[in-house]
Amino acid sequence: MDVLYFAWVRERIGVPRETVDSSAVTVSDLVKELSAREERYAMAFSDLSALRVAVDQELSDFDATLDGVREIAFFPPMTGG
Amino acid sequence: MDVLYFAWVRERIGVPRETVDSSAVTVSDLVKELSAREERYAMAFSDLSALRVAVDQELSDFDATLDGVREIAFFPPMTGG
Amino acid sequence: MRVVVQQEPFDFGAQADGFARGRQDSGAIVTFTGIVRDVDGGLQQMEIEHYAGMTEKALEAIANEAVTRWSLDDALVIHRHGVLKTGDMIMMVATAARHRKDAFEAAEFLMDFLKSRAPFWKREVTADNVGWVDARGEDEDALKRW
Amino acid sequence: MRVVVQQEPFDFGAQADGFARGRQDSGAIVTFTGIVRDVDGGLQQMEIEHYAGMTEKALEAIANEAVTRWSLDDALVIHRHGVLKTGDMIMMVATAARHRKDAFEAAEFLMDFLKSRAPFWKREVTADNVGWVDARGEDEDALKRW
Repeated sequence: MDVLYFAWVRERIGVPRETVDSSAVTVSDLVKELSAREERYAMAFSDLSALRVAVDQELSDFDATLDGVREIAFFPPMTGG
Repeated sequence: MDVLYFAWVRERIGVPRETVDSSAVTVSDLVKELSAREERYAMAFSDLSALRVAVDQELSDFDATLDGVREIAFFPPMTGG
Repeated sequence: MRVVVQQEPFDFGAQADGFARGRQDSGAIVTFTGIVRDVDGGLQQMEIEHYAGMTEKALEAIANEAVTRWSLDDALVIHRHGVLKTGDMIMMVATAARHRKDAFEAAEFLMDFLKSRAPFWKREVTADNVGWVDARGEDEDALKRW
Repeated sequence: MRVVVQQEPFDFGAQADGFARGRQDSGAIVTFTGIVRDVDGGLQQMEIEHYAGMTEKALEAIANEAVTRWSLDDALVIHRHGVLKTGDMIMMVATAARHRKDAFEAAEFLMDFLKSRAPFWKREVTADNVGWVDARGEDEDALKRW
């Protein structure tokens, strides 16, 4: 599964994109798994209320399941316009 | 006093502008005076709810007094934009 | 703030661009443009009559009111009179503000007042009918929200 | 309906004019343009990051929703990414409808959703600070009215 990071999430984690092997069932599970791996993930994911998630390029939420998902993205609230 | 007419009020009365000598105190009085003069005025002024009035080039109403007024205009509801 | 009443066509693109360009403090620009629509029976022409002595004053008063009620950096109103054809641009307004809420609301306010409080009257000419456009009740109602 | 995501500047006047011109049935055209504002300390540049794979899809979904909810004849969304300077135009939307209420509401809807639901992130660079722009609570609140 490809995991993408944008804005300050990308800066904290240090890469814009990586391939992650995980057996996480939901987005939340994936977040916990990554946070346990390294401090930079724990830092980036410390306040989930400040984060948004897209699953296969559609806005989603942390309860979403990852079955069959190819791409998941984490980012702060959007500031377009 | 100059009296101006626009749109279908102008068409019914037959002139766009005329000078009127009148001792009318209010706009209503002027309307009554003109309506009594000739049928074309009576026709144009038959339904005051369908008319608007401007006194010295500002929107006003039929109760307005004519003291010192130089120009009065009658017209239907405006349809700009 | 600028108010223009004219018979000639105006260049919407150039006016909109000129209004927006070079601003450092306005984050939000809104424009509205009114276009002559075709009507049942096929519009041959639209004629716009106006009260020459009063029109600019009325539009300026409306624009001043908008600048007073919202945080506007600038406002523009252009309105044509005379003979127009289907697809011709009748008028435009533009507003510039720091934030979009002010720009949108002020533009809507300008349009609502300009529709019912500026001395213009439209007449439509089709193949078999010539008639003054009736004021719409909803245009009068639209004033109540301000 | 047209959605464009690009790094290059766009010509607002030409886009607005091209969008409005030649319409026979749309009486009302509304445009919104967002411009890079200066900030305290003097903005050196604004950087707009976006999610390349998702951006166009997200904007198209928002524009489709607008066309579904209002009687729109057409809609246009242009949004830039990359490095911008004070006074540069970031984005624009345009709507065409028979009546002005639909054109205004749909343009506001597009802006409200584009602000908080399209994957763009702004970073401001001043002489002594570099920081991501925080989402404003009122932008999130603005979605609730639709």
